[in-house]
Amino acid sequence: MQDFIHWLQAPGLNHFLIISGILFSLGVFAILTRRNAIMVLMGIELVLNAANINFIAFSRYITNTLDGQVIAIFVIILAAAEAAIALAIVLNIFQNFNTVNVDELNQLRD
Amino acid sequence: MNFLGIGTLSWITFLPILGMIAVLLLPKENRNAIRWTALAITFLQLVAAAFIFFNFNRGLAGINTVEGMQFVEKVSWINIKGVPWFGKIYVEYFLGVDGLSVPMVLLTALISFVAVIASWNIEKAFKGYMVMLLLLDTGMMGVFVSLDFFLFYVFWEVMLLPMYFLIGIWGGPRREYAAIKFFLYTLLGSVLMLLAIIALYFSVTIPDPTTGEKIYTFNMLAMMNPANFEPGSLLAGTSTYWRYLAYIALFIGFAIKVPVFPFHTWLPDAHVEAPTAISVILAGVLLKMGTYGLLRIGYPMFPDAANHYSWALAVLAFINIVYGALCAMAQKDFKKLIAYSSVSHMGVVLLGMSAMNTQGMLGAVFQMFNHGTITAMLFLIVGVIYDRAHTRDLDAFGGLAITMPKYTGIMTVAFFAALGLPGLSGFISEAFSFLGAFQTHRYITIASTLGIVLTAAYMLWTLQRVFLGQPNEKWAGLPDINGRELAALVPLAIITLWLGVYPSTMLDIMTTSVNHLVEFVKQGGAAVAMLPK
Amino acid sequence: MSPETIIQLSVVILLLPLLGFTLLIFFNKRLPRQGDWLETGILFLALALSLVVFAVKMVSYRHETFQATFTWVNFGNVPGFGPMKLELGIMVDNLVAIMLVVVNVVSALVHLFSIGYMHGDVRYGRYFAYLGIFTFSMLGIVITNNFWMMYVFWELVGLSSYLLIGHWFEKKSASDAAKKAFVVNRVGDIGMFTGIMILFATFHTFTFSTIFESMQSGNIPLGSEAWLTAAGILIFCGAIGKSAQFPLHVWLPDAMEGPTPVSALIHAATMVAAGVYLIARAFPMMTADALMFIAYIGAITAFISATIAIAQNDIKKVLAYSTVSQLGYMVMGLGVGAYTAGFFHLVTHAMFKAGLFLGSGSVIHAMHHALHHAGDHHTDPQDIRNMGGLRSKMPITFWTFLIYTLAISGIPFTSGFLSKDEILAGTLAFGSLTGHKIIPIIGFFVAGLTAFYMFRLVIVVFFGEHNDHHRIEAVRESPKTMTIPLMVFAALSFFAFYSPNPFGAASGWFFDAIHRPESVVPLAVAAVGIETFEEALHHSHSLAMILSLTVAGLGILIAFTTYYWKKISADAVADKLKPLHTFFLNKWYFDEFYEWMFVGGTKGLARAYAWFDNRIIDGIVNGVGSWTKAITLGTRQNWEEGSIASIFYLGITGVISLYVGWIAGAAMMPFGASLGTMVGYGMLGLAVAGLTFFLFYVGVGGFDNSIVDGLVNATAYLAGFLGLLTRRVQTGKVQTYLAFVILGVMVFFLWFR
Amino acid sequence: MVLYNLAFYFFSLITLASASVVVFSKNIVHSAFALLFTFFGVAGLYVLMMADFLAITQILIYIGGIMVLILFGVMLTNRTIDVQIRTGSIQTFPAMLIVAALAGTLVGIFWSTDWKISPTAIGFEKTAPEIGKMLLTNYLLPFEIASIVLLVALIGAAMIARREKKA
Repeated sequence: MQDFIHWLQAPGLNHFLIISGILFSLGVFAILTRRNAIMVLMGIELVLNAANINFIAFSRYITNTLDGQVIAIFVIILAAAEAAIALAIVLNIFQNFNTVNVDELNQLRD
Repeated sequence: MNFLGIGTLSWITFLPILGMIAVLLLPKENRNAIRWTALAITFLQLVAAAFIFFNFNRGLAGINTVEGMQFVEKVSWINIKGVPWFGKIYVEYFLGVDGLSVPMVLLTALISFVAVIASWNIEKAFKGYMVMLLLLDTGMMGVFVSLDFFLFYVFWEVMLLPMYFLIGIWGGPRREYAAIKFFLYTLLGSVLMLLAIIALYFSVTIPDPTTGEKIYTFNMLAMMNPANFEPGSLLAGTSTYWRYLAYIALFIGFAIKVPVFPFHTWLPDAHVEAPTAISVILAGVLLKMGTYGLLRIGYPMFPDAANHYSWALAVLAFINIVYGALCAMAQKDFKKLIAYSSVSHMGVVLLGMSAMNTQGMLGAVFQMFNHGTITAMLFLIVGVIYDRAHTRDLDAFGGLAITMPKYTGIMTVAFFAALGLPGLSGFISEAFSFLGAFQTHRYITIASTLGIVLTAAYMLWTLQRVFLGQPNEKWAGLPDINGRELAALVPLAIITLWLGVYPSTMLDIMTTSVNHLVEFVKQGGAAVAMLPK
Repeated sequence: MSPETIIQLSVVILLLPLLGFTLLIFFNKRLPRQGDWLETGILFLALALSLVVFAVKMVSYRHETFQATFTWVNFGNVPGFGPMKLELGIMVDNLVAIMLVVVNVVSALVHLFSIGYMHGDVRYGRYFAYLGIFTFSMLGIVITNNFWMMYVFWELVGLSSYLLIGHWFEKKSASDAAKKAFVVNRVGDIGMFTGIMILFATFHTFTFSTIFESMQSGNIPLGSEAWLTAAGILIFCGAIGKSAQFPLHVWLPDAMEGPTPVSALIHAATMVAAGVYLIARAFPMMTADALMFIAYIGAITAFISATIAIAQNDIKKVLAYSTVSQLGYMVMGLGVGAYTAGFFHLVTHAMFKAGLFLGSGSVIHAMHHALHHAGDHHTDPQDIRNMGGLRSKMPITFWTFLIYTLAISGIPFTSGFLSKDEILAGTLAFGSLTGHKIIPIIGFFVAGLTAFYMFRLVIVVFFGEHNDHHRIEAVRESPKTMTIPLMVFAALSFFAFYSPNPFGAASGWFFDAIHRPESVVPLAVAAVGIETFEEALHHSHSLAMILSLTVAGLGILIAFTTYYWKKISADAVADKLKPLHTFFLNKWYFDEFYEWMFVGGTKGLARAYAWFDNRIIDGIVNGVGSWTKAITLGTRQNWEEGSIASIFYLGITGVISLYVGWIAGAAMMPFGASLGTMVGYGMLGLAVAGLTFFLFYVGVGGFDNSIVDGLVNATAYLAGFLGLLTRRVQTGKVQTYLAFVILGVMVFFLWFR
Repeated sequence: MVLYNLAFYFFSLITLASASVVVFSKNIVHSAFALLFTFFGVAGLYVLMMADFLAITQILIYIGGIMVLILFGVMLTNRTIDVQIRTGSIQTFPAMLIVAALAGTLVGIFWSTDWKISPTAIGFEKTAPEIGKMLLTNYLLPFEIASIVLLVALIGAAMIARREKKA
């Protein structure tokens, strides 16, 4: 108990990692459960953020270089691209099927 | 020999690629632009080939010496150092021609040109067709000019794919079957050849051009020099078990293309299903690659094995000649008949090659060229009749000589050239092949002369069934051969006639190289001095 | 005139007809009269030139031989031989000079005749073009100085013969005959080509003189006299084909399907004589055995065809078989060593046989028009039984025809008498020297037969009265273009052109110009020398003359008693010798035999091979394909249930699996195992076998589907059961699979930490 | 130090709380806006890890770009009036189980692993110039590729989203 409080008082690598872990799980949960494609997208964003936190945390505490951050930048870039494309697809699907519920989209042709 | 700093051979090889790109950029509705582009490109290629023909130094032999090669282009292409357990990969972009390849280059250019004319009115996906045709053209030309085994293999495979599509998409009713069959057969051949190549690669080393340390190489000429074989490597020494094995693998690889007897069944299907122009290319050029490869690679790299198996080659040649002729005789389908006649005629090439002497090999190379032109004519002729009557059944016709006199005239030339009538080129090459082979394999050759009679028999029988007799009123309305078809046929006919009367035009190109090759093989590949001019 | 000029003139003579052909084949439609005047004119020009060459050669250069060669192919520096060239060229000796004249005379006159005979034919112009190329090739054969060009032109005359026989190709019989002629000739030609190969393999040249010189210096083909003889006989095979010698004589009678002038030119006078010319050319390299072979072939041919000729009723068929028999004579003459006589007979026979054919052509022409005029289209205008009494109708034809007949029967004062007599004398000499008496016997017997059937022809066609008059009342004498050639040939059938002495040619210019060449083969295998032969010839000469006159007279007598005075009924005789007669009438059943033996055999073989190719070889190829598929897909997807292939496949695989099972079970069984163990291992083996067979049955792919995939699914079900207690596992939902992924990752985490 | 702790817990709280809103809220618009706060919190955490440049980037791109995108998506695909705006969820219970397990695993592992924290881990002075250098030296190729990817994404998105006439 004592050392747990002690641990709480000194936020370090583990803390960040655990945050990211929880964030990750939340994202996954969104992806798993929501029917709305856009929600799924948001979940993915969460997951990516969690990953980024890990990158930066490790580069900060372990390697002590900036590589992790650079990677994170790339992740962000890709996230942006991915979001754009995904949303475009969602819109397109919506136009064709008039729904965005992933569980109703079991066919790629119209 | 350079134009825009690019060598003639690169031009002649990659012109079709340029044409292909041009065609790709054209709108597919504009058929005229497409066909004229293709025609212009192939014509330029023909001009380049003529340029090579006229500037070719007949005194140089080539075969195994780079000094003897002409129009050489040699630059380092792939050069990767320190590959694990592989050392250094060093591949050269190495082009060059000698007396063996120049006739084939001419033939390829000529046949491609004719093929474009012949495919003037393809309905289905015209643009794609022309693209494939031009790509195929590059592949074929590359095979004949490349002197680096890696490059050779690349071109060999490049040629395979468009052919597959050309048969499989633009072919006849059973096109898928034929295409797959052709593809699998050829692939099997390629695999065996690849094995041989790898075996050679790991046996031959040359000093690195830059550093001088020993490196593996794909250079064909280096592979021909026994001194370059690493002692103790797989293919070192002479007449070893592994050398024979490698030669056989190589031989089968090429034999499938020729095609030699047990591996020939892809040919009738492919020829019958393929559209006319493609049959022309198949018979005119592709079949030659097998024999060319054997002469360019099999013989000089494995002279011991080549000598050891020459009798077997002669026997196979005999089978090809007689068996092919008999099969042709039994056919009801015009195109199938021509296809089997190709089997028979390529047998003559093999016979000449098995002779291991000047007349025979000269006859073989010359027969390769002549068979190219003559069979091209035959297939064009079948195409003409098929376009009009939409059937190839030999018994469905009769009396066409009256309805289509011009057509009959040119067809007669082709048929008699095919059955080896003196005064037409086919005879000379056949006669030389036999003359040569007789000195080496006496009785097999005498037996093979039977083929001459059989060929005459089935050719004349066909001629009689289709063209002579009472005109079949069903085809009374057939229009005679038109200008475009004549444009495709007449040049070939003239060449056939000219070479029949004065063959030296072509033979002078080959003799030096062939003599050198014969000497080289006879000496078992021991370093042979260039023969005096 | 200088030798150069002679050579140049000969080249011009050679090329003129080719020029005519080239012009006519392309422009015959555009030229007036389809250009017959052009071709004919060219031929007469060539004739004039060849006469000049002949005269000059005979007068000034009787004993020289002129050659002119050029390098045709340069083989370069051939390994193990050194520089090698193929020299081709032409030569002019007496043989050539004479042949040039003969060929051009016959050809020119036939051209002239054709203008009348072929008048209004569908392919009139093309016909003359073909005549042109034939003349060119024939002259080529004559004028060449090497075997190569000989073979080339040899085939080319074959081609022109093919084209001309098939001139009326609408008729099936015509195109058949053309094809037959070409193919049968090819059979002979490959023999000839093989001979040439043998010579080339040793001498590396084709030129006659070079080969013969090298032979004389003791260098024989492939170093063995057997090969030398073989070379001789094989070269002679070419002659067997072209000169329609037994056993390849079958094509010549069918060749009569061509227009009659063509028969006269090609199949009587010139082309068929080319074989004889070839023997004459190759004579020096013939060994005794080869010559014996040649002599016997000639004799057999002469006999067989003479017997056939007796029974024929088609006027052209009779002449055709008489031609074959006369060619047999020439070949026999050369074979026995009567070189000059044989060649002499070639020349004289060319003249009167061409005349005979043209005469028959004139008759057929007249008959055809008469029948046409009478509106009769059923009667065959060539059947002699429909003729008779034409003597008064067409006198010129009759008289000329009679002269030819006398000549061919060997009656004195005709050219035929001179040549035939010499040949028979030669055979007698040969018989006395070698003891082969059968040859002279055949010779004289055939001479009698010849006289008989030729006079039978004359009597039946021209004498007597015709059974119904109106049929032939319209028969008229043929036009001048046709009768003039007849008269010229008739004139040329008199002895005066060849020798001042009507009873011996030896004193004539011909025998002075043509001498039997010295043999170049080793003495051991050479035929009897010239001197010995001349000696024997001298002895047998008078005997030969008497005998030949007797048999000829006998033949003529029988002919008259049978067909003119009708003392003997031909039909009665025919009935009495029924089998023999039908045998002759059906040409000894050669055609039937060949049709059955070779044509049928080849076609059958072809079908068999095609079947083999289609079913066996291709079957193996496709079989490999479908078996590969079977092993991957299993039988069910590959073949329909219970198809032969599938049963076969299952059988094989069953055996294999049993074997595998045996290996697994029995082979692994330890020695001396207890019964229980054995049973256990047996069970194991059976299980393995069953598994293997199941594997084969469903195929690897099937195995993949049913077993491997099954396992995967099982895990999935398991995971689904563990992870989420729902049955919705195989829903195609991304989330579900993502869930599995996550589970998997977790498992890994926990595993590897 | 205390300040640091406070900042850390503050941002973590924001992040996780808003993230849970994102995940559990039935109303998609709410989730969208909550996501905004999540990103903000994460940015804060970046700052705490001395990744100032990244924090800025995060705010700029995510909050400035992606959020807008997502909001557009929401607005375009849900007629805000109708009930569709409440988005249903599926398999909640099993997912719950899985995610719980996942979270447990992750946290457990993060917790129990003893990380080789480098003693000299004092963090960085100013990161932007360094990152710039690295982007244009070691990471040049990925950088270029990324730019191309972005371009492609731009064009592709435009292409796909284009509402073509139903033929």
